[in-house]
Amino acid sequence: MEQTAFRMEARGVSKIFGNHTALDAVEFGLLPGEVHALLGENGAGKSTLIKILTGAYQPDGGKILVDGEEVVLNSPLHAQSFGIGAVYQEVNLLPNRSVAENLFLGHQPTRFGLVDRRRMDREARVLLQRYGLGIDPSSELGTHSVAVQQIVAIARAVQLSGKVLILDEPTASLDRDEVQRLFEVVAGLKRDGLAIVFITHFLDQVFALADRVTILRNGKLIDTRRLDELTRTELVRKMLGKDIAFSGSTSLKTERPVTDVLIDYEGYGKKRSVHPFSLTIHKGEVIGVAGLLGSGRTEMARIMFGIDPADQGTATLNGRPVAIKTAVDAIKHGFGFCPEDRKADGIFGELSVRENIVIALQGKLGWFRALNRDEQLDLAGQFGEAMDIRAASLDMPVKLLSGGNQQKVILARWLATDPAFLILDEPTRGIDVGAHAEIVRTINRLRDDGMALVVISSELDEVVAYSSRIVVMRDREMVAELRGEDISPGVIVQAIATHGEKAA
Amino acid sequence: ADMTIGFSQIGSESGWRAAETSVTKQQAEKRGITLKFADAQQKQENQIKAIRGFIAQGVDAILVAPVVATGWDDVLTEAKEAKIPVILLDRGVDASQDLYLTSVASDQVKEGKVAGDWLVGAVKDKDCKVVELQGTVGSTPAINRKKGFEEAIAGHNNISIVRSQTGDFTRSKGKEVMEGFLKAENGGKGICAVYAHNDDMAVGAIQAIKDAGLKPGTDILVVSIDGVPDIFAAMVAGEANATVELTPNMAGPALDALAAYKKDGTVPPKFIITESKLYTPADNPQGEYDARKGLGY
Amino acid sequence: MNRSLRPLMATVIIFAIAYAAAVMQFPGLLSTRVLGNFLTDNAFLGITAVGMTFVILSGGIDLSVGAVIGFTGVLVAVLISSLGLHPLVAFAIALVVAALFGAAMGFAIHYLQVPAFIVTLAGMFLARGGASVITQDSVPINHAFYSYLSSLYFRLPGGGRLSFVGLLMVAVFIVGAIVAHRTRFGSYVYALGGNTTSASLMGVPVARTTIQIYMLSSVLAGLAGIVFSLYTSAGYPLAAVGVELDAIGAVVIGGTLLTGGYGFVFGTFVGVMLLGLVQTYIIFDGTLSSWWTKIVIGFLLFLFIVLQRLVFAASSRGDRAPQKA
Amino acid sequence: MNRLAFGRLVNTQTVALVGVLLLNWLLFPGFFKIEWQDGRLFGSLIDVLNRGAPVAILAIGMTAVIATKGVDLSVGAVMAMAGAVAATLVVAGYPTALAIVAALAVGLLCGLWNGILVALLDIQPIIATLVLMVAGRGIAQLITEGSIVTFSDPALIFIGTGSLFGFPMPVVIAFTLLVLVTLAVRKTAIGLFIEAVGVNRSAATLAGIRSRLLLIVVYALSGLCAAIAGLIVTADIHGADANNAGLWLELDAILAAVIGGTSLLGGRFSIAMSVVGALIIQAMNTGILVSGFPPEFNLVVKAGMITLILVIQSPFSSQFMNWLGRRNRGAAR
Ligand SMILES: Nc1ncnc2c1ncn2[C@@H]1O[C@H](COP(=O)(O)OP(=O)(O)OP(=O)(O)O)[C@@H](O)[C@H]1O
Ligand SMILES: Nc1ncnc2c1ncn2[C@@H]1O[C@H](COP(=O)(O)OP(=O)(O)OP(=O)(O)O)[C@@H](O)[C@H]1O
Ligand SMILES: [Mg+2]
Ligand SMILES: [Mg+2]
Repeated sequence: MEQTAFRMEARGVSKIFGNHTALDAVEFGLLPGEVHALLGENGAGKSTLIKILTGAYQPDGGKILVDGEEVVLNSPLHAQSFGIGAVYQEVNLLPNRSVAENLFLGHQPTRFGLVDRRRMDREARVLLQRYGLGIDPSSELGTHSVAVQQIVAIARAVQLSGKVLILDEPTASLDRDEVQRLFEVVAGLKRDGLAIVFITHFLDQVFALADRVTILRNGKLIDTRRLDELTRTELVRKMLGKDIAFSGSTSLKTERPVTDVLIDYEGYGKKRSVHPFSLTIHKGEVIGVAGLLGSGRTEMARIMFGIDPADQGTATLNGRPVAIKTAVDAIKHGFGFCPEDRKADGIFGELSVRENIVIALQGKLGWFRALNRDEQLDLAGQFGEAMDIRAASLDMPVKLLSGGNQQKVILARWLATDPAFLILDEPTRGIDVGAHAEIVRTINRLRDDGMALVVISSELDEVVAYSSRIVVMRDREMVAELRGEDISPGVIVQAIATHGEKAA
Repeated sequence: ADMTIGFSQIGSESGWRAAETSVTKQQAEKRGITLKFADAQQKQENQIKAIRGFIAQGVDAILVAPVVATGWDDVLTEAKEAKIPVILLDRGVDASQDLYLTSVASDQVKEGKVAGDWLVGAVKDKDCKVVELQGTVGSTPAINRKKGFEEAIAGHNNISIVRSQTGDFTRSKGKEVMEGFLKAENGGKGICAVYAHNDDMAVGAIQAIKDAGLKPGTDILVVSIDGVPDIFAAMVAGEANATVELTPNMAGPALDALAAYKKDGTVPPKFIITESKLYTPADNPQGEYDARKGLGY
Repeated sequence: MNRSLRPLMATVIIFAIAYAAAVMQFPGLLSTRVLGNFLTDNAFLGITAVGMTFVILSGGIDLSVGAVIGFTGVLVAVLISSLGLHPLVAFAIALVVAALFGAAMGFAIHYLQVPAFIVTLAGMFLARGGASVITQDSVPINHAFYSYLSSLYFRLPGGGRLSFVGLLMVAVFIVGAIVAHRTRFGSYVYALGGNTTSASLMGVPVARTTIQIYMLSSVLAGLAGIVFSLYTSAGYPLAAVGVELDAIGAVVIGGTLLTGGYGFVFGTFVGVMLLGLVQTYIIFDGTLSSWWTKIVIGFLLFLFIVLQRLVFAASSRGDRAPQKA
Repeated sequence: MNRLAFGRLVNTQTVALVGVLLLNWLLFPGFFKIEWQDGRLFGSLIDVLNRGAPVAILAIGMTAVIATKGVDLSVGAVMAMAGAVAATLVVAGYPTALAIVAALAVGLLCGLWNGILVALLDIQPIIATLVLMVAGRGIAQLITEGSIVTFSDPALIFIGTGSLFGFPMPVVIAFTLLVLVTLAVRKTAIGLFIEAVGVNRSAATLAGIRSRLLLIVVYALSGLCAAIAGLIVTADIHGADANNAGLWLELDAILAAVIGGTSLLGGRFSIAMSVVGALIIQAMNTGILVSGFPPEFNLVVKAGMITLILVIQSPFSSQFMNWLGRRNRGAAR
């Protein structure tokens, strides 16, 4: 029996999907009481590694050790019995069950062999309070926003993990406060001696939280280091294998001359959904939308795009009033929309990357002007390249791509329709630093080409980087419009907070 | 007297069944009886429900065309306790005889036997390979009609059943199965006769024989059971050779027996067996066709 | 109100209205006799539908139940009548056979990843075919214990009967409801119906649960087969043809979503009663021809689902009302 | 390119079909014998095609429906209705063309009805189409009053028993329909849209696909196919048998689509493979017919065959084959 200090260890772990080697003899060790960041580009193999560590996948080579003993984890349930809990990248919970049941599934408190609902709800309430979530534990999970679900998933994993806690991009849909709270919880767990794996694309968070980092590239282990031995630039170079310029944080917000108005929403709103708002959007302008969780940003976007059609107010496009009652109407007028919930509303998992890219353009062309295979390949190749989509083949099912690459596919889909107005709901969620910079660059480029964009993001730094103007949402109401000098994270936070106090 | 009678019919799986339903309604109407009709969609459980429903409504008598022979004791006992006489139509049941007033039915084994006897007489000493189109697997008429026919040809070594498959009592399956038989028996050259458990399948088989370039009725003899109008039409055309009639008028004798019983307590015989009459082209098929056309087949 | 309770409420309301309307027309429908018959006559359907509820909640479907009813009936009849076994022994054997059959289907569904629709369709052919291979005839069961069980009932005031099989069905519903809503197994069933991938990542033993679900469905269908054989004192290979559609209908009318994950066992009970009500109403009416019977059943089915949607839509209005601070 | 096209023909479905046909040949040596007689082809193989045609036609529509994550249980009843309408009209003396058009219109209408329930009222397909499955047969019986409406109109009969280029009409019709529908879905964007709606309806709507309209069109196609199949079986027996026409054929059609590789969860579909699936089912039925098994074994044999085919097709067995292959290669090294 080999003795190591590692709580959990992966030795020479490999995973092969078809002809694609997702992990190639990766070594990974976790010490008790550390936060270990697992970094890498989209598709580097991070999620695959943690699925192996939690028994969701079986490795094709190598072995797993827990407390120095070799184990074969044949299912997540089995892994849980070793005290290994995980939050997977895509929220993997049950939207049809109550919040409490999602927290305790498989471990419900029982009395006389029957589930004790009351106790379960009580315990759930206490548990959620640690994360500042005051929701009713008996309410259906699916009625809550992605962010709330994300927190529930984290609470569940923390609850289950006695030894190891794995968090795959837990902060992707959380706002600052939430992230802060999560960090406090993680710090506490760390003090209790848990080994914590943390995957994220936010380098700030890595530096704020992690003790050590492991970097993967193309399924290969690049390095494992203590974080204090590394600089930010070194880290990025290791991840990408090259240097990048931080275009995001360095881009200049030049005050742009106001050009033609593209679309003008006047008193636009929907009863029981979003209070009427007025917003004028010019060509070549990026409107950033900021706000707390559940402040109604997504709902506003859906109204703009006609998915939930407005029942009051008017929209004027290029000086002419337009009725946008369905997504089809919106697309006809040159709109595009990248939804926030990629899995549920964006991706056609079984269909190929190529089909996923051309589908919106094809939808616009209609049933009878079909793009033939060559045209499709052309388009998909062109926009796939523009977005730097890493796919073994354009004909592989898109569900096999890593999360970040799926996001790029959806962006490519809309760019292919050559839109005049693009609405992006959390476009950078789950996207690696390289791609993140890429998307920010793309947004800037599209703006310079004269496109109008509305970008919803919880990343204030990011919103600040590309927005010409920022609107702040609160309680489903547009409460502030910031421009020029006011566009800075501090002012935004203040805008949200001040109005909050006023409203309260 | 104003009488209300419940009638639990099996369903409407064939033209004959539809005719039985419409004849029963006619017979009731003729006698001024209110008929409560319940279609069981081929399910015994629905028939039991229907009978229970009739009992709950307090009808004066119940007619049942039972879908299977077994399983009637309990519900018939309930009817008896409620003093409602029950008459079985068309098929008998495996229950104590004091649970029902009478049973009006044909003798299905005899039907098969009559058909078989006709064939024995028709082929005399010649060798004859018969193909059989069975009814629905497991159904009582299919079992009995097969049995009767086999009894009739037993001891006649020149006649043998070479193939037997189910045609589900339907015209289209009858045609499909016959096609298969024709292929399997050397294009039909080896087949001397087809015996179908009902006329619908026989009509299908006749079409298959014609499609194969043979003459039904001449190259291959056709004998079947029921006596529906279309088989008489086929006889007129010389394409069918014999059918054994199963009268759709089971209700007539049943209602007569009931009327006598209600009037002065005359107890009818336990089994009223309808005639299994053989019809051949010699029996004025055109006339029979015309007589039956309006009966709702 | 809890969102998932709404379709159930809709069904209950519709049932109440329909029953009231029917009673207005035929006061006889209110008698204890009819009420007792409701339980007795629908016992085998109800028991089957409980199993079907679990299957559908998990996002699957079981087309084999009608055939399993037929098969168990025949098996029990042959064991008792031909082999002379005691009915209780025959019941035990039949239920074990049904359990194995269900387990095999669950195994194929999970491990071979063949859709449940097709596996259970093949299962239906197999069970039906197996029954007719055993016997083509209907086999009567004559055994003192059988007559005792089948004539076991409490008399209700007004001539109604509360039979053993009727009570058995009620018991199965109660146990079924407890298992579905109050045990871990039940929560796993809902989990599978919600999202199989999530469920497995959350540590639900997917393979075991799938196999157990189809076992449960087959065992309950087997039990229904026994009830059916008690009901008719016979085993018949063609018994209960098409009951799978009735059971699915009852489950769905009862407010369970066919896509899985939402629904209640009690809803299924109301669904079964609603189907029973339709049939009884048609019998009481007694003027519908064979074809009008079908048309009316189809129409009522249509009416129920549309009403259910309307009630559902009405009650979900104002769902996401803004909570202004 | 040629190799590619050939490669696409070699798949589990065609292998299964060939397997079943060979089995039939073992049971009945004359199985592959085809003769020319009275200006048309004759033989068991032709019977398989001819008898398989109605289910194949149903499967064409059913495949599209299933690809949208739906199912159409009403096709059997629609067949009965279409047949009943056509037969009653010709018996009443109306021109054949009118009768045929009326029957097709009935099918289309039924499909629209189903489509509206599914797409506009958002009713689950299995239940939405169950309504018509139950009521439709009743309507068909209402039209024929429960009897078999026999007719002798040669033009109508030709649809069922005539022949063109030596092939039975049903085969010609099924083949034409296969080609037309395949072209219609593959040469336009409809095929892609059907798959998109089946995989993720919400995403499809967001991507600007008119998913409701598409669903209605797909169910209408299924209804139309059912009407055509109904005309064929009615013409075949020179009569409309409302009680039995198309009874339980919906299950065969679904089975054909699934054997053809279309997932009941929606998404990828191949109409041609579904037609092959229908032929596999028919080859099994015909095999049972010519083999001379006692009929009580029919269902057991069918269940066994289906299980076998599905096991061969399942991802599990392809994984198993991969594993075998890898092991062998490993051993060779
Ligand atoms: N089930 C699968 N089948 C085939 N390929 C897969 C499968 N799962 C993942 N892959 C491939 O394996 C590689 C690693 O994917 P993984 O999800 O682990 O990346 P990641 O590092 O988590 O990326 P991201 O940051 O975008 O989430 C990708 O190229 C992906 O396409
Ligand atoms: N913390 C919370 N507690 C309760 N309900 C919430 C919470 N967060 C969000 N919700 C619910 O989800 C809805 C979210 O609306 P919407 O998705 O438009 O907001 P958003 O600003 O886009 O938020 P997100 O950050 O999730 O994208 C809210 O109306 C609310 O009902
Ligand atoms: Mg990942
Ligand atoms: Mg949002």
